[in-house]
Amino acid sequence: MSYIKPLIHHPLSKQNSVGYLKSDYEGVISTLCAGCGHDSISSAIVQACYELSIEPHLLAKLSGIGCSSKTPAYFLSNSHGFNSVHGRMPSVATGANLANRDLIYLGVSGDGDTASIGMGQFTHVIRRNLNMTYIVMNNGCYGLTKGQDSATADEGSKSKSGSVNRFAAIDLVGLALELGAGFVARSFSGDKSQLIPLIKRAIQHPGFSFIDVISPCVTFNNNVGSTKSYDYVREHNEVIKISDFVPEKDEIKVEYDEGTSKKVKLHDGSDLELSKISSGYDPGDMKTALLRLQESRVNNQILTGLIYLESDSQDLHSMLDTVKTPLNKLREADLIPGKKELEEINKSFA
Amino acid sequence: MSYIKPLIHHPLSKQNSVGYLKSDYEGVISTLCAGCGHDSISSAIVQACYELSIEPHLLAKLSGIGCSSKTPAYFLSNSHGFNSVHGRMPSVATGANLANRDLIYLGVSGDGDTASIGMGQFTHVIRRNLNMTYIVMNNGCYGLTKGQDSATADEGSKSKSGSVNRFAAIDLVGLALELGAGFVARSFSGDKSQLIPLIKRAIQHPGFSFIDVISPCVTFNNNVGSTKSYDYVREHNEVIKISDFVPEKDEIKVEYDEGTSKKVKLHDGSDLELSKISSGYDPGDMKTALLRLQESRVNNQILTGLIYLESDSQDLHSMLDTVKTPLNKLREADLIPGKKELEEINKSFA
Amino acid sequence: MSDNNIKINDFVIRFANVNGTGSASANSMFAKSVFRMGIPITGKNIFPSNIQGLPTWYEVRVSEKGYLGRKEGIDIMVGLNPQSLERDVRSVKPGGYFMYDSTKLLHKEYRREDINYIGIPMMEICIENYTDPRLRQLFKNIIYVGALTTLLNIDIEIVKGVIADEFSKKPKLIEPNVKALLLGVEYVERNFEFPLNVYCEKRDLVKDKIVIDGNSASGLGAIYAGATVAAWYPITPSTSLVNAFENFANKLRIDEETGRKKFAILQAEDELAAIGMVIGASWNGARAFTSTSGPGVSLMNEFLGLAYFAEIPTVLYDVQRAGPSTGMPTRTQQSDVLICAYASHGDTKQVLLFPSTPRECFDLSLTAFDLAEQLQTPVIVMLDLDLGMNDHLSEPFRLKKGHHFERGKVVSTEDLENGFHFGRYLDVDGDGISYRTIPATHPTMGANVTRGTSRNEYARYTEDEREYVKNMDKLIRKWESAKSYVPGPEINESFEHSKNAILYFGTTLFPAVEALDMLRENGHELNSIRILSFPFNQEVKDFIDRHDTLFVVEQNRDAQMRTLLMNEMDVDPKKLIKVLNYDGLPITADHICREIMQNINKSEPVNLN
Amino acid sequence: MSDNNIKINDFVIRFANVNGTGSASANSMFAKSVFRMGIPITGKNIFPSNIQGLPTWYEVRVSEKGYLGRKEGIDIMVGLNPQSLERDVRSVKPGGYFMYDSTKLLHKEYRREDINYIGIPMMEICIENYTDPRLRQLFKNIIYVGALTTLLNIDIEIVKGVIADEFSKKPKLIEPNVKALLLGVEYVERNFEFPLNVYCEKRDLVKDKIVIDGNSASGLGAIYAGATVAAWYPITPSTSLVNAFENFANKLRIDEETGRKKFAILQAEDELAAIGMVIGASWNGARAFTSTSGPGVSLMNEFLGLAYFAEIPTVLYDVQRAGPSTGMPTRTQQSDVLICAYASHGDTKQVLLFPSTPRECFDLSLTAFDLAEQLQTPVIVMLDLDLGMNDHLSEPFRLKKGHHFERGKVVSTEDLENGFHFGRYLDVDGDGISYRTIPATHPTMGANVTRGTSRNEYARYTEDEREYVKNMDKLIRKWESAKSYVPGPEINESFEHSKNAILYFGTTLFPAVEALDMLRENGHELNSIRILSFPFNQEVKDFIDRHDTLFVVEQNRDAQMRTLLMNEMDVDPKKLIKVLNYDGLPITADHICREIMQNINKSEPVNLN
Ligand SMILES: Cc1ncc(C[n+]2csc(CCOP(=O)(O)OP(=O)(O)O)c2C)c(N)n1
Ligand SMILES: Cc1ncc(C[n+]2csc(CCOP(=O)(O)OP(=O)(O)O)c2C)c(N)n1
Ligand code: SF4
Ligand code: SF4
Ligand SMILES: [Mg+2]
Ligand SMILES: [Mg+2]
Repeated sequence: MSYIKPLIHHPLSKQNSVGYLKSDYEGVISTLCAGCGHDSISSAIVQACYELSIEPHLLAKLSGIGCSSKTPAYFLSNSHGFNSVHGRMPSVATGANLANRDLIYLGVSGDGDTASIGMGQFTHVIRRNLNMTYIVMNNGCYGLTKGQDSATADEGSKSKSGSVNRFAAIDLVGLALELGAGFVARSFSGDKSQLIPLIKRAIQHPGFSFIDVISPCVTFNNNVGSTKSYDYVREHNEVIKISDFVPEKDEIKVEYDEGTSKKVKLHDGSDLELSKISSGYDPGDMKTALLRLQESRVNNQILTGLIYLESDSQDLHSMLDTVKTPLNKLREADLIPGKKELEEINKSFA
Repeated sequence: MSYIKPLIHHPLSKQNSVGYLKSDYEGVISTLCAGCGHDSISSAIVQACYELSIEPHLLAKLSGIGCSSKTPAYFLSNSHGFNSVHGRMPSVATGANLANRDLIYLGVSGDGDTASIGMGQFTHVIRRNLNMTYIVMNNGCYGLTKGQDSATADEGSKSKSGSVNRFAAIDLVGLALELGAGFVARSFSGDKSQLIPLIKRAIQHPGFSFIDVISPCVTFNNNVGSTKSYDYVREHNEVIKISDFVPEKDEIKVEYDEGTSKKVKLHDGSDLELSKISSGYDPGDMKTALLRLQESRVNNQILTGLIYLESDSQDLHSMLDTVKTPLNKLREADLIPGKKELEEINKSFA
Repeated sequence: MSDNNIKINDFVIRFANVNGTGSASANSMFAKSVFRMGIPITGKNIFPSNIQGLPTWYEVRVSEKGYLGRKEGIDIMVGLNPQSLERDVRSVKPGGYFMYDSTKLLHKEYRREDINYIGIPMMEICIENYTDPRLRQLFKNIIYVGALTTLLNIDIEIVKGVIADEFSKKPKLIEPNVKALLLGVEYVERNFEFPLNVYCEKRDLVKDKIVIDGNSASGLGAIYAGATVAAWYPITPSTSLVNAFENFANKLRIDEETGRKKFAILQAEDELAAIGMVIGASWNGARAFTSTSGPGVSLMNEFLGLAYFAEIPTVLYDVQRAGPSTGMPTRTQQSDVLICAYASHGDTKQVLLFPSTPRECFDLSLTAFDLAEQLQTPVIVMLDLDLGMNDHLSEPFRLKKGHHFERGKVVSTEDLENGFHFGRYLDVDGDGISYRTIPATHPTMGANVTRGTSRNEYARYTEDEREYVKNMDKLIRKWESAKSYVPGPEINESFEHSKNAILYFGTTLFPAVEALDMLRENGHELNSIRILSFPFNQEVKDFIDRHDTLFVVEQNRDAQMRTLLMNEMDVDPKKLIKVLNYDGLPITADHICREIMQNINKSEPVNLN
Repeated sequence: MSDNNIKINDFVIRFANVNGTGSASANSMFAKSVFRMGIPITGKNIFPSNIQGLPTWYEVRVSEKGYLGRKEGIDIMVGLNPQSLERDVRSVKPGGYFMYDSTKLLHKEYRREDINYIGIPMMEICIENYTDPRLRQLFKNIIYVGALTTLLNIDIEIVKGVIADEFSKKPKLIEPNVKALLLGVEYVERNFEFPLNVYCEKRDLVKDKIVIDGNSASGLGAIYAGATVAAWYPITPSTSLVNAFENFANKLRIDEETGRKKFAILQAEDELAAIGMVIGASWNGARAFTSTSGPGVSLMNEFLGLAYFAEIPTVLYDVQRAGPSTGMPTRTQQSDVLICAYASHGDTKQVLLFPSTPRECFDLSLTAFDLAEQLQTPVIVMLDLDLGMNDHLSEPFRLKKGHHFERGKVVSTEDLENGFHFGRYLDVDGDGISYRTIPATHPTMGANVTRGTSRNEYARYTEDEREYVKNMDKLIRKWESAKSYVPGPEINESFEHSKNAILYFGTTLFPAVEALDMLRENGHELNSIRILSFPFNQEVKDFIDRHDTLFVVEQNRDAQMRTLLMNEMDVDPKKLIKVLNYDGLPITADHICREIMQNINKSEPVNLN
């Protein structure tokens, strides 16, 4: 019932270097469940854009379909948004970017939206190194359609309906690495101190940047390793068969240092072990990234932080060799070749 | 002009242990271009099935759309085949397998069919560990639509139209590894001594097996690294602007030992360096596989052989816990619960 | 309250809640209780496309006459959602009732002179009785059910019985719920006169009828139809269909010996994969289906064309919602008629079935799987959100005597051994329906390659235009044959003299029947025809020919069924008057009646020449 | 050979080759040469869906009268493919000619008494003159062109000119080709009487006309229409449209200073991505398009629904091929009419344009991009394989004076500054067309979220049914407005008294015009209307109303245009007689004439009442 949340006030907020207050980066009131991780990510986006002093109208926000994909309405009201169709945000973002290379593109998606129906577009937007930031709000389930397992749900986890997921999870970070993404990071929705700087760096990165953000679904909380015991609320819920009852919950917050790991208790009582890469880690080396990721998987840890960064990658516009002027700014004089040329073309077909 | 090729005769061919001659594993005459790598793979499939003594009607062959996807008509005439729609063979194979777990499923696809339009289904059929053999006839281009770059085309290669491919190639082997495929191999269409045993092992593997087979397109030969000089035919072709002229070419054959690497000259005059993993290599270790693959990429080599093998993976039917009897063999008595049950259901809704 | 306005077993009650607060369960227990009083009821959920915190409504129509469609005008509003309060107060009929939580004062602006207010201090009662805030929230719902029990003269023992059934698996929860119920009952007894002018009386009108949603009925139908493979992708309002199939299958289709499943359900990565899996499974001889809604149908177009052209049995349930695009995912419509009928590029025609009730969802499921195999083509069962997700009073499920599967023209190993001349696309019987082999039928005979490209009668690839045309013409012959396979229309032609009729399908059934009565009361005698399938058979054509004016009632904007009628039977469009509702709410008898009344007067001259 | 059968500039010649042997280039040089004699010609490629080794045909119609449709009956067959020999010999008209390679003896069974054989030892000549087997193969093609030059009285200097143009970039190849040409000429001069009874004479009938395929014309049109973003996925027969756009763009759209591109072309991973990219680019203010064929359209359905509902300008070329499913990818049809008109689930209506000639492909491309932005909706340009991939004689391209882009209702920064009251879906002008802002227009005004879910006039999300209905009704108002934007029909009503007319569209143009002449010769005077767009405007309706019988000529099985006519204008189906061809080959005048003659007699009584 987020609608009753008051608009967040920032009495201490000051104008940033382009003259905007933090509130200028907010959106309409969220209709997500109270405590939903996605709302935390939205506010991290608000904070990051405020701190980066982005002019909101020079950013375009895009999404697919899902609870996560609704969030563009909940941040940056002065930015144009496109809440497109399920799993196809990357193509819409690609077209938008081709039309105007000067804007900042922020794409938001869910794990269902990206890892299932959107898998094809996800892999190909990476391959094209589109200059955009792509955030997956990863809750391991299909929130909006009431909690089915997604392709990132952990093997062995139990969904709200009680069925056990038998399929191995797709690791979007591993996939992005394999596909050659130039900026690959992971974080946790409640870890603002890590998430905000990552979003800022991702936006600044010239090319495709990917952030996989673990974001617990408080209602269908079968995010990770939910093979463990369930807490009271969950049990109660099940027992009284009130299938449409969604108790209000608090946002899960977490803070821990670089180079350490930390267990987080989720709403369903299960644990999630996050492991933050240390400051000494060199994200520029692919081999290290592959090994470190593989290691964390073996240890059942979720590696967070900036995992891989390639600084000198060419973005799509460089590959296509388009003019510097955004294509949508070219005028008729730039675009219509004229009658003489047409005459010559006619001649060549005579 | 394969149609003028005589049916291959095998005077020395004997009946295999199920009483079939090698010719019983052939199909109708190929309509692919003379010398097309795909035809070599088809005959490797014929040989492998003959040697495995598979009863042809107990195998189902499936494909998408493309020159490669036409091949199921060119092998195993006594097997049912399904030449489906572009990029969607995996889903059709999944359904078929669910219906009858007892058949052998052999899927054939192209790099366009798999790595572009079919990327979503490819990743998910891997994730489900469907018991099938999936062969990609990988020519780095869209043969049937006249030679456009595919997503596996090498960065920097030049297509027949003269444009340079600026995008990094997707390595399907790397992807299959990342997605947890239990059997991951690569070979070259002309390397029968490697390819036939790989196909045999793949078919025998209980679960998903993937073979990426480099298969030169002799007509739009822009397979790999085609930044190098073009041979006479190619140049001549281009020069005289006869865009519909397809000179006949010979199949490219190659033989080299395990643990060595070998350069292959393609029809366009460019080189391809294959590197065969040695017999000492342990395909059971994921970390080794990742590292060896990464290393070959850095050295611009194409790693071939059985790259990864997980022996104890559960296939889709075990995960779904279906009965041993193929579902398509269940009879009315097994399937219709009866009137009494219906009465009870009625009661529960009264 | 004027006593001369007493209404027994004939009213509409609407609950305005916040979603995610557990109200849906309480509301449906209320409806169930009225139903167990022997009175026909129907419930409609009007819910948001979100999970928690937005307005949601539940509407129960109680109708002694058995009118089960939605009805305009609300007699009793239980208004518990501050967000929608203004709208909710406004929507009560003059003379009606507004029940609210009087723990807080109802603001003056929500006071109307012409309706009655019933304030129950629900939260106050909860706070007095419970400490856990979650229980307070939950039992608040039961308390208003208790209050209504008394106010509407519902038998408390019946309500207790419903509660007992609901919690049969956790009996220790029965008592606290009953306690909450009584808190509501007692508060009313102490503070109000009861019953209201609008109330219930026991009847014996529902007999052996059941209350169930169409998705559950369809899922059950798929079980009895022998479906073994279900592939799907979540989408409202179709998700619960496969869920129901799974639940029933887990009860009815477990191998006794091994505990293993005699079915396979797979959540696909998207709708393209889901339909591909169904096609693969059907090709391989299993009965398979998928279920989706509009956006999924759009994505399935290419595969539906393949199944049409390659002639593969395919069962698809389309639980329609308000389109186009994402539209209103939690609202109902019949707006996929056209895209389903002619799904895919090229020349295609697809078989459709239109159930109107849960019982028909069950029956037509059996029909769908039979037809798909008999005709070797896709069969699309067209539900809508109203039918699929709302509870409906329905005939109980029954199996016909000797119920068995019709598997169509399948060639067996023996047939082949006995010299049956097999060609996959040969039209042996002249009905456009060929024989097929299931993979693995025979070691050396009957194998062929299925494809979406043109081929000859022996399934060999060809680009010969004569073979292509032969094939396309055979498909049209099959379409003609299909007319004698599909279920015919339901016709009511009581008024022999009448040249006017109403044509409808699907969930329009109950509002249409009610509207016909209302029209008769207004002096208009109309015959009626309910379409159950596409293609239309001769009966439909003849009925239309016998009438001058047909009011075609549809829940879409563009009169899509009307398009099919013109297109397939060359009906003069002028005969077909559009009666449309497309606001996403189930159509009402009032709306149909109003539209027809307006048009009947207009169209009279047309009928004269 | 009977001399009284002389035909000048009026014959059909067909080349039967093996694909991948370089014949297409030689054949088109032949056609070009006849064209440069000042005689109208048209060429049709009938090619297989493979790359090398299968039969391929090229048919050139030479017509002094300027009939440019395909014609039944082959006067001259150049039969060079052993695979199709039997069929090729059979297809020659009695009295016609069969040219073949006489290096090997023509088997007796291919000998017919009623046709003339012209044996040229092509391979023998090649072997004598060339050593490289590839050159032998290639020049064999030029040799038969040489032989035909003499036999058909074609000016050899013109042929040399065509060769010179063809190899203008590699002049050293001109000589060897001319040499090969002369080898053919000389052989004929030495061995045959010439010209044949069927031959060419110079004329001045083609004036400034050009010969080009519709895909190239469309690609060029997109350039002049200011398209900057093209996203596509390869599929026959649409691939060459984007290829042409790319080639023209590389010539005409390179920034002089930097050498960079003033356009972006992206090969997408599939058709869903291609249309998504177009929608994204258009939303962001660029003119963008994609091009595909049937299977791609099926896949684009969901996105087309989004663009319709969210009102995003979208240009799509559908180069139709024979469906359904993969069908016959290298054959022509007009069978995507219905799926395009009502693309996507839910209630949708899409704007379509139907060019008939390359010049119209160019013109309607300009129109398409304007309309898409003026109406803020998808516009689908409906070509077919015949128009897209075959060379057609066409009016040259011209730009109207003062040609400029119509960008529709776009709100500028200044408008916002000046207090323009902006609501993305407000119907300010009452025409159903709202104002839009391009992203980044203003720091604090005009931003909104585009979505496929329902929203209010200010683009804020809502599930309120009244807002939804308002929106759907606005879209219908826009559809009505569209009728005054789209190009009207081309009408020929020379026969005032005639109640019969023919209705056609797209590539049926030339066969229809010829058929009308043939019908007149047979005593049937028909008026005609050519549809250029959907929705139909009042002119179309009035024309239909003025006639009793319309023969609707379509290249599909299910009479899809006829469906649209009935559905959108309530035309009585009985007025609309189907004239169909769906074998994948371009429709002929003979076929149209035959069908109409059969029906005119049948339908006469209908016209009487
Ligand atoms: C084509 C299509 N199929 C299915 C749906 C139904 N649908 C809406 S949201 C959703 C899944 C969302 O999951 P995710 O992307 O993980 O977002 P979350 O709600 O978990 O944030 C689905 C399947 C749809 N809108 N469109
Ligand atoms: C939906 C759809 N889009 C496009 C096509 C056209 N098409 C046919 S084959 C093909 C590509 C084939 O490439 P690949 O899979 O690599 O096979 P190859 O011919 O190279 O063996 C395409 C794009 C199609 N048939 N269907
Ligand atoms: S259902 Fe889950 S993902 Fe959706 S809003 Fe609620 S908590 Fe968030
Ligand atoms: S075009 Fe290439 S891939 Fe296709 S058949 Fe010819 S050689 Fe093989
Ligand atoms: Mg999710
Ligand atoms: Mg390929």
